Amino acid sequence: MTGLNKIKSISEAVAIVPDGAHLALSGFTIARNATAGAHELIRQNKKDLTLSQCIGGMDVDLLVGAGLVKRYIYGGGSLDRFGPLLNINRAIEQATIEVDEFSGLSMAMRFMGGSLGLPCIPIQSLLGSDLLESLLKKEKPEVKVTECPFSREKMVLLKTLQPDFAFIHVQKADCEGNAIINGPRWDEDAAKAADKIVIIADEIIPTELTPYLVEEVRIPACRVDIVVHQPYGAHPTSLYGSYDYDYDHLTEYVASARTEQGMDEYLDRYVRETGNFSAYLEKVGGLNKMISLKADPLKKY
Amino acid sequence: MTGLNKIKSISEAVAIVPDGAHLALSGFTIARNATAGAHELIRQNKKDLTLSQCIGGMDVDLLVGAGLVKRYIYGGGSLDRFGPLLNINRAIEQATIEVDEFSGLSMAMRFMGGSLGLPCIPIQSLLGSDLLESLLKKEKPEVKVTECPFSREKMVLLKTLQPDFAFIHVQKADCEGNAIINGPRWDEDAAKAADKIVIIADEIIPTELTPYLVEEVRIPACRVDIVVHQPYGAHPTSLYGSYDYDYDHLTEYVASARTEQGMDEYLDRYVRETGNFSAYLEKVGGLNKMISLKADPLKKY
Amino acid sequence: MSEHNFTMGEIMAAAGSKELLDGQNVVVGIGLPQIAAILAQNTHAPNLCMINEQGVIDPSPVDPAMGMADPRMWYKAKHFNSFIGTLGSILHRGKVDVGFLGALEVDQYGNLNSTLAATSSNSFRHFTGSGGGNDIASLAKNIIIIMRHDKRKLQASVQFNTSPGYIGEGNLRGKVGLKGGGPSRIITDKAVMGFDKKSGRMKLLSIHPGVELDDIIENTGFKLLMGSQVPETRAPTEEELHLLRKVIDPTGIYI
Amino acid sequence: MSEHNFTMGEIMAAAGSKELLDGQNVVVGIGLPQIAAILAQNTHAPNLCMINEQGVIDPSPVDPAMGMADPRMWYKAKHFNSFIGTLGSILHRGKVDVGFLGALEVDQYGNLNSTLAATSSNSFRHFTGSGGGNDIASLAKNIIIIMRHDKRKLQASVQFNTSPGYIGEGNLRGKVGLKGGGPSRIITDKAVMGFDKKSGRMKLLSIHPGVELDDIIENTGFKLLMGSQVPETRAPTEEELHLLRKVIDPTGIYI
Repeated sequence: MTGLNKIKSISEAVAIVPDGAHLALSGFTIARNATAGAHELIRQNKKDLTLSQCIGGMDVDLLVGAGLVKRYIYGGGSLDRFGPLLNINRAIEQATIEVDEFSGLSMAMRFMGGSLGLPCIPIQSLLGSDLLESLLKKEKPEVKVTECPFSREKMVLLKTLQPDFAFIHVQKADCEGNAIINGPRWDEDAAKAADKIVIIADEIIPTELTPYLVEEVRIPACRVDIVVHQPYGAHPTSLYGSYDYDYDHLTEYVASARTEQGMDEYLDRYVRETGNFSAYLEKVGGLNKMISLKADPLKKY
Repeated sequence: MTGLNKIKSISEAVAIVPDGAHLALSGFTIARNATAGAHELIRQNKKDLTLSQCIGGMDVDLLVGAGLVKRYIYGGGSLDRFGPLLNINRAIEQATIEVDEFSGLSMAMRFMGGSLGLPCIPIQSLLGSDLLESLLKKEKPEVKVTECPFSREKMVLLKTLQPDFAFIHVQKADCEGNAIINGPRWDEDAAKAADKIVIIADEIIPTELTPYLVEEVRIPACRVDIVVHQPYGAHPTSLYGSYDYDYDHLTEYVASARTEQGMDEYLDRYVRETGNFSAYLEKVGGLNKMISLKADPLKKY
Repeated sequence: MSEHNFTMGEIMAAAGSKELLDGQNVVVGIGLPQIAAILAQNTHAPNLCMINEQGVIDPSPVDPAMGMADPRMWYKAKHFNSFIGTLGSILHRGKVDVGFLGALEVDQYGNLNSTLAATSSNSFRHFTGSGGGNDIASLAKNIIIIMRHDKRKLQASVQFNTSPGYIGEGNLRGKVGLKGGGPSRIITDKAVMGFDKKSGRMKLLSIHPGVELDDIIENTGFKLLMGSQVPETRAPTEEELHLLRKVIDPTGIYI
Repeated sequence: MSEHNFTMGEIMAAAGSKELLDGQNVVVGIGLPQIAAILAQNTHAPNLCMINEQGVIDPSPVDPAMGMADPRMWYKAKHFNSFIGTLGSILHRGKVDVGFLGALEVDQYGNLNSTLAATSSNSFRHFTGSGGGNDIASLAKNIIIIMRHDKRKLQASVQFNTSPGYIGEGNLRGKVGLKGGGPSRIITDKAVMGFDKKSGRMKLLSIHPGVELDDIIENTGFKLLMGSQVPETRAPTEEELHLLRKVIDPTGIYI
């Protein structure tokens, strides 16, 4: 029944994020990154952000490289065979960010618990590892080794995560915010854990169509605060069923990110000096490039 | 890649259930009940079963009416406007079954925790209620009032549930067990909580088709042990997108269930004296009845 | 009541509708709650989102249904999920503004019984139980109770507290750890009631046109708080009556 | 090794394949683990189910990929979900039979480091971290580690225990509360190793054809347990070599 139009521009969406906020981005290595969201956060020069993510993606690597991040809570990550998350690794090595390093499932459980409004949730991995030891040594540990009062099994109680904002790139959404994610959905619980959800959709579908695609809707409008329309907004990462990753650009990114200076030049060239994401898309090859990345309708890449 | 054919008859599937087993059935009041599964459990006269269900359905009401159930763990229920769960209510009133009465969400959380292999999971409803008081008074309570070690909030820690078997009626499945559920999925976590999953599918799809319907697959084959093909197997309850509930038969059921004798006659007539589910379908009206219940492709009922 | 151009069902639907604000997330049951929510959508709250606990979000039903499990209630839904996807990641996450509940019994603190009723000193009848009721009562920001005004249903204390209101004298919700706001309104066929948040006791807010105060006192099993002047409940507008009769419930099945 | 008609990648893939049984649920990564699993599917284990941790179940990839996040790895998957739907309701539920893992470093107890390496007394390099590795090492029934046989990678103790094996002397998994079975095999380009379940220490099981025992001892940073006779690793069969070269990895990108 509802027909609220929640569509805003990416700059309006990012403008609501205060310095110091806790954000979750949708990226997972080189897939479905919230690149358009990350670029705009850099353009608006947000400060002292906390970022959380199951597995690191290029979107957060960009933010760390741009110096926006104070703390990063994640479960490890890379850019797959393109290379490591060079900015994140460098920032950890130089202690320029605070890092909370978990496993993939423990991050997912922290988000899932947060999405359910639970203050804590148990898990039975992490036990016996140095990941756990490091987390227990923190000033305010967000993990606690305990035992189940029923089975007496050992378990780790995890403090759940509720980011202030989630920026989630998806294939399709209607203007109310009903969001379709095709393919794996590593970020669904992080989205639902957040207090405010910003959906960045490659394609906006008419709300009349939503009931016919209902089985693909993963995040309901009633949890979504803002919808942004940004075609190719996950570039240079892939969007399953829509477009492939940009091999050339990812290769260029990793080469640039090897040094701080190279990263700074990359950010100047592709983010700071482009006033908006459309200008970025032009700079990386425009229409011809995007046509070349178009997914095969059967293979989905 | 896999091509394991897990298809068995409903009688073969039910034959693996030992007396005293803990079962979860897919029913929710008058929707998507595991009727064919319940009938066969009655025909094979299983004893001392424990049943668990988020919200009670006609399938468990049948089992309770047939005297198969020793303990029922549930979150309340009815047959919607057709009437109460008369057999279940009577058994509770006469203390012929042991009952653990929760809320809908606390049951869902117990199943979800069980599906994740967690021994316990917190919730913040139930507090301050007589549901909680009754559960705490049990000889071996499966709830415990505690507080979050991080936020110091009060919470109820729930022992999770892992039924031995789940009998889940679905719209479609392939022969490996990839199961499609359309519409709401109140039973998805109960299914995944179970040690062995029996999928009862109204329709078997070729495995080659599964990748094209992947966004609708809710239970992956790698968790499924047996697939049963039973058209109209949820009758007289509805199967979203396939067929409507049978108003006449549900009315007759509720009228029969008002007395123990009436229920016994119902079970004789429709279950015990019909050797199999096909004979039951003939008895309730056969092909003409089933055609009359066929769902409108747009309305889905 | 014959002098009025509306039924008690209609004034209850209108009173329920009035409590809902645009953009809110509302957990509804079948019948009057659903009618009230659809009326609100058709008047002042077009962006109200209806949530059915078993995993159905924002449907647009067009046919009368036999209950929440009737697929007629799921028509044109925009999201399907499970209890976890509704009562978990919306309700328990603190994102449900209003939950509508009914009950066998409600007491002076707004506690709800939907589980059992004694028939003698050592026997009882068992009813529907909680469903999502306990969860909604525990966790929604506001609870609206819609029920028949009957002394047997409005007792000083419930026989079984299925879904807590303010629990006991002095509003004990915080003490037991409940995060939701508790009951805000009780809408009956005679009156609209609220609660004194300090004591947690039920308070008469307005009386439906044509109903006498004595009638309410006589049909309430405990002492209702009330101001010196109790206003009359707002009658449904012509627009509301038109919508209820011609658009929302043309066959008169619910009201 | 030139006298053999197979590469070390091929014998590693064949050795990995041999460890897999029909009908098992296997969590695989890209590269050799995936090749080993596909080889098993094409030979003795047609009903093996491959699970990718980020939410992809039973895909049939046909093109070489840049990693697990490359949609080439998701081709014709039969189920999509999230970490919760793979590492949660399959792995943590106790339903993963085999998890394949790689690492920067493995120690004599099968503990894995994928997090960091010291470069001097007060500096270090940070690597990929856990991903699902810690969860898989903690919870799968069996772990198979595939890696290069190199002294720097096979040390007495890891610099950082990202993903526990048997932790320390005497198999401490039960003591710390880990439910999974721990590492069962380490397959390198020189040998296949297992573990003595009592002490938790690594044990040499077989040496690849053409590799000398001294070569293994020299390239292992701790004392390997071994029997008096260490057999030779089974060479890949003609059928396996045909499948690997013509069907599974025709462009030779992985092996």
